[in-house]
Amino acid sequence: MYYVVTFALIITMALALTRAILGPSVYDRVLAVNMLGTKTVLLLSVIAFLMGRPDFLDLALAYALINFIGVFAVLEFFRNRAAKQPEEKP
Amino acid sequence: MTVIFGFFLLTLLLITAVAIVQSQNLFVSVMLSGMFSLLLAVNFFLLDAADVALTEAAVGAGISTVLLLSALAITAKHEKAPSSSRVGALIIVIIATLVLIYATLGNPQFADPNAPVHQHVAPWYLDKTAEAIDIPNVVTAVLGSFRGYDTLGEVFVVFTAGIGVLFLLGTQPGPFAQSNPFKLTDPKGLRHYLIPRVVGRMLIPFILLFGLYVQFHGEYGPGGGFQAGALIAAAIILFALLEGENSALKVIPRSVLIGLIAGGALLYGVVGLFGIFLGSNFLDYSVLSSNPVKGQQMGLLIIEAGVGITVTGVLLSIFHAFAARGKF
Amino acid sequence: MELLGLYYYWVFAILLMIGLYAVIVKLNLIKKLIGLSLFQAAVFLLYITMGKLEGGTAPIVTDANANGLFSNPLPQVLILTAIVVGISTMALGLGIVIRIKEEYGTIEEDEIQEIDK
Amino acid sequence: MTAFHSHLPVLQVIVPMLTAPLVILLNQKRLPWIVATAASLCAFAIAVTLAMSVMAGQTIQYSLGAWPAPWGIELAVDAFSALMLLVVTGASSVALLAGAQSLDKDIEHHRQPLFYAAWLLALSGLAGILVTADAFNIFVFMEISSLASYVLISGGPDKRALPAVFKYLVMGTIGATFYLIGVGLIYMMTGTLNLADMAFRIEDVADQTPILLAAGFITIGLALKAAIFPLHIWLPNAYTYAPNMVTVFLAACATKVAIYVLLRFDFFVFQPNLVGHDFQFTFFLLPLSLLAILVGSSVAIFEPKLKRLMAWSSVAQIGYITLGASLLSVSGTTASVLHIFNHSLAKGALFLVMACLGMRIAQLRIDNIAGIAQKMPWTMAAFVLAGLSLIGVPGTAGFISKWYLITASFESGAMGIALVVIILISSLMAVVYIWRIVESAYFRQPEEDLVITEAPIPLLLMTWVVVLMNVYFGFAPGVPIELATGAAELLHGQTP
Amino acid sequence: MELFLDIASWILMSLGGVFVFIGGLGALRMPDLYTRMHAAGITDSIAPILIIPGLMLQAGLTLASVKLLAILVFLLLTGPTASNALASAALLAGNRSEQVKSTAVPESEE
Repeated sequence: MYYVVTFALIITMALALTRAILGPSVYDRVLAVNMLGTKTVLLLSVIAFLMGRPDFLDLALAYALINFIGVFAVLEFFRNRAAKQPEEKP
Repeated sequence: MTVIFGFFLLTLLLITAVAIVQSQNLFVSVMLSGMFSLLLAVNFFLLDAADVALTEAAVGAGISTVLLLSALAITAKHEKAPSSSRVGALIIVIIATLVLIYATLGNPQFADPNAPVHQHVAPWYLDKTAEAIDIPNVVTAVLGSFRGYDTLGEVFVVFTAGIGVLFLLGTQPGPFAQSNPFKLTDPKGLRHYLIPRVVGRMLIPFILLFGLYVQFHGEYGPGGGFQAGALIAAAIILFALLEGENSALKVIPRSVLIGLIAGGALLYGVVGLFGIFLGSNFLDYSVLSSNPVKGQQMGLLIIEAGVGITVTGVLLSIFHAFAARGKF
Repeated sequence: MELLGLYYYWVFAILLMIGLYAVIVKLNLIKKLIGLSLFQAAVFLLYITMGKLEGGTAPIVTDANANGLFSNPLPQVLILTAIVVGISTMALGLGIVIRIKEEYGTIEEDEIQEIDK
Repeated sequence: MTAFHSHLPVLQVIVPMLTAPLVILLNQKRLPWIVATAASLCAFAIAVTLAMSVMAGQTIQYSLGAWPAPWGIELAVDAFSALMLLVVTGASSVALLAGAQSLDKDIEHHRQPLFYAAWLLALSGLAGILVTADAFNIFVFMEISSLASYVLISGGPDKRALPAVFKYLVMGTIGATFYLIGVGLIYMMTGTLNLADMAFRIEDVADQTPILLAAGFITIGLALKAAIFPLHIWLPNAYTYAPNMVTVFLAACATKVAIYVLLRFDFFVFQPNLVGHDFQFTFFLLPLSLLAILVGSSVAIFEPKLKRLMAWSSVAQIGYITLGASLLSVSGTTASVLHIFNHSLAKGALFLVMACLGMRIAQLRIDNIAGIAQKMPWTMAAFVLAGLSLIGVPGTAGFISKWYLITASFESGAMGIALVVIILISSLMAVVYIWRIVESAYFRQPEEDLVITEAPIPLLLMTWVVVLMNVYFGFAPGVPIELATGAAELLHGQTP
Repeated sequence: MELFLDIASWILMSLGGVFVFIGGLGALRMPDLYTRMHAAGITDSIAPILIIPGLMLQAGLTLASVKLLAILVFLLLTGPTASNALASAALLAGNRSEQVKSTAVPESEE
């Protein structure tokens, strides 16, 4: 019943991972992280049903929050870094 | 059938790990390590470890990414080119891995019921929890009551890390802070931050509410002090990111944070001492009220609250120490 | 089924060595800390794989599955503690790295040794 | 009173541990130091009462939360842990009593509450390891004591303390995680975490690979924490750049507690069950101990910085302790446990002298303490006596453990003679590096403009208390010997 | 009735799976950041709208459905916000897409 969705989600996570590794610019990587985050939320919800424990959806909800905060931490870091010395090359 | 998904996710895990180590750009490896702990959390969930998955997600993917990023903002963003002597170490590591893999062949069958690990101690916990503490979540029961001394030690590990970072970095801005012209709340940032601030301001109360739900839901489902502390700290860190670190400090000033750190740890210790004053051993909650089962539940609730308070206080003071140091 | 069980232990071994490799070979202090967290993540995987029981669900006893099979709760308790130990060590390590950057101006181990000579 | 008496093992740990949150809330002038010293002295008093009741033959068991042993966590105090508790709480109390001014110099006022809280946590972490009988609990308290020691060491005035403490953090965490893997593998095969229960249940799975792997992981992990020879790289820098009082405290007991855990695991859990393990234990540990002794002493001879010299001599002395343990005889283990006690006395006194010198001289090097004896006579006299105890001159505590070590080596058969020769050579090396300092202090002319007064009174007083204890335990070593032999018999399974 | 529910949720979820896959593939193959964000946008919006109601049909009227609804609302709220913030951050940092290269804005090499 849930196998199709789970497979699709895992393959998309693999694609997002390749985008994260290949991604030329940093923003591609931020995009990949955001994608992987939301896919994990969906995957966790589907697996909760797959394993017959629907009361474990707290995990998926908690993860949706964390992902939102994580993306903002990344963007805040990058805005600060780019604003300071865009040409800074250590 | 979940076996196949486990297989896939583990391979993704390995690829992420190799990518983390290989990437020159520290910023990339920090983001990949966020993804790594996220994949690890899904793997734990597949292995029936719901509490651990929630903790790994809340702490591993949430807090450690934010801390690493705020440290990166102050230090370097790129790693220096590697030195020469890497092939030798690589060979040694590969040999060691093969030896370890050969050694794991002797391990007991994966998940077979008659492995020794399921025989001796685990069944006792499962039925003793129903009888003595009578709460659904056996993991919280073992964490809080049967092995409560471990968790007391755990709270003091977090406490040490908190005072360690405060001792190292103090609370005043470091030498780099002056050199950074952009304070967090500069108006220029507002233009493209309007939508996130509005959405953030709308969501933060719900995140805090969810954090409290996870805190007090620890007995009935996955949750507890550590996860709740991490979630609440993450919510306030989001507030700091959007509204600026000084306004987050106005919400919870540093003196309150020190009070939170000391208060949570002391709360846990005092509940343990009550076990002694009321005539039984240290950390024995059944003497806390006339009916032992009620006493255990009351004890669990209080120590989980103590753990949550300390973890929130510590994580927030670490974030403020890092942010003040370099104007992240 | 048997192969996947071993695969869990092999992933533990490989992750352990990747983490150790990163800690030993990499010169950047933050990369060492990330390697250290990988190294500890492998140990978490070992403990949780031990706790899994064939056909068992998460050890949360609701009335629906009161007499069902449950996976072992003890390794999960130990790993809850170990995760928080890992994050505490990383937070302290990052504090030290920030202080090193302020005192030495760099976080590459060889440059630090250069300055110290 | 007796009801209170039965709670002593857990009070030993939670008294300093629960005082730490209180200390960070006070920031009046001297209050954090007063509260910390009071907690440390109270822990020392509990350790003394525990040692007395152990010597009176009581076996002390305490189950946490009133849950029975293999399921709940159990605390057990025997001869070995009682002696180690005396060493740990004693070293902490001495260092705190002596160190008020020295710490004021190194740590700014507003950071002192945090520093003393970290100190109390290091003390309670070490006491927690010594008191518990649960394998995972040892890991948790090892982490508390390690994190607290990283904080203490990072308080050092010199900027080089930071890379030193970072290396210590990385190696210490790897060591603790190796230990965690070992405990996990043993739990996988035996299903229990309680040490006594584990020793009992390991018999029927003893020959399987995970147990052998676990033995390897635990030994390497604890060797890393105990700075046994090839894995000691973090120790010299960490002790040199730490504040003087922290070095007094950590040098006396931090690595010894890791050796305590190694011996307890090896003699209780592995040796009786794993066939051939005792041979492997000696095969690896004996040569490493000899290497530690020779390399440590020889590097100490050529080291200009005083504190680094003392740190390298600590590496050599740890070699003595592991040498005694690797002889696998009751007398060998007695010598090893005795040397833990005596070395912490001698090394504590020497580092206290370093603290006295550190109060008056910025850079502690051989050439810039030239002729210091005329200006600081009492300090240098204490140094000479403590140096004699380190070398093992008769009439000092060091001699007692060297004597037991030599008799144990003789008993250990043919190669015993070679061991005795190496012990004597290394004692001569110790004479050389102590003499270098004495010669520079007494027989060289100080620069004229140097105006140095004697060290502050409380610091000097405590240094002399420890030096006199060295001499006292040289002449009347009754208590340590009784506890050491009790510990050795326990470790070798002959219940007294 | 039970069978109908199962089939309906299967269809919904499989459709969701297909869209997720399409979005993931798009994110990989698209030439430039902004086009990739379009593709990733699909996985952020249409997939939850299809998959989560599919799960809700399975869960029926229980607490789980309320949680699923909360997840759906949260995803639909935060997904677009994050993409907006990402796009404006990229734009602010001068990350012009290739097609707009004709305007003489120096491409930051990051």
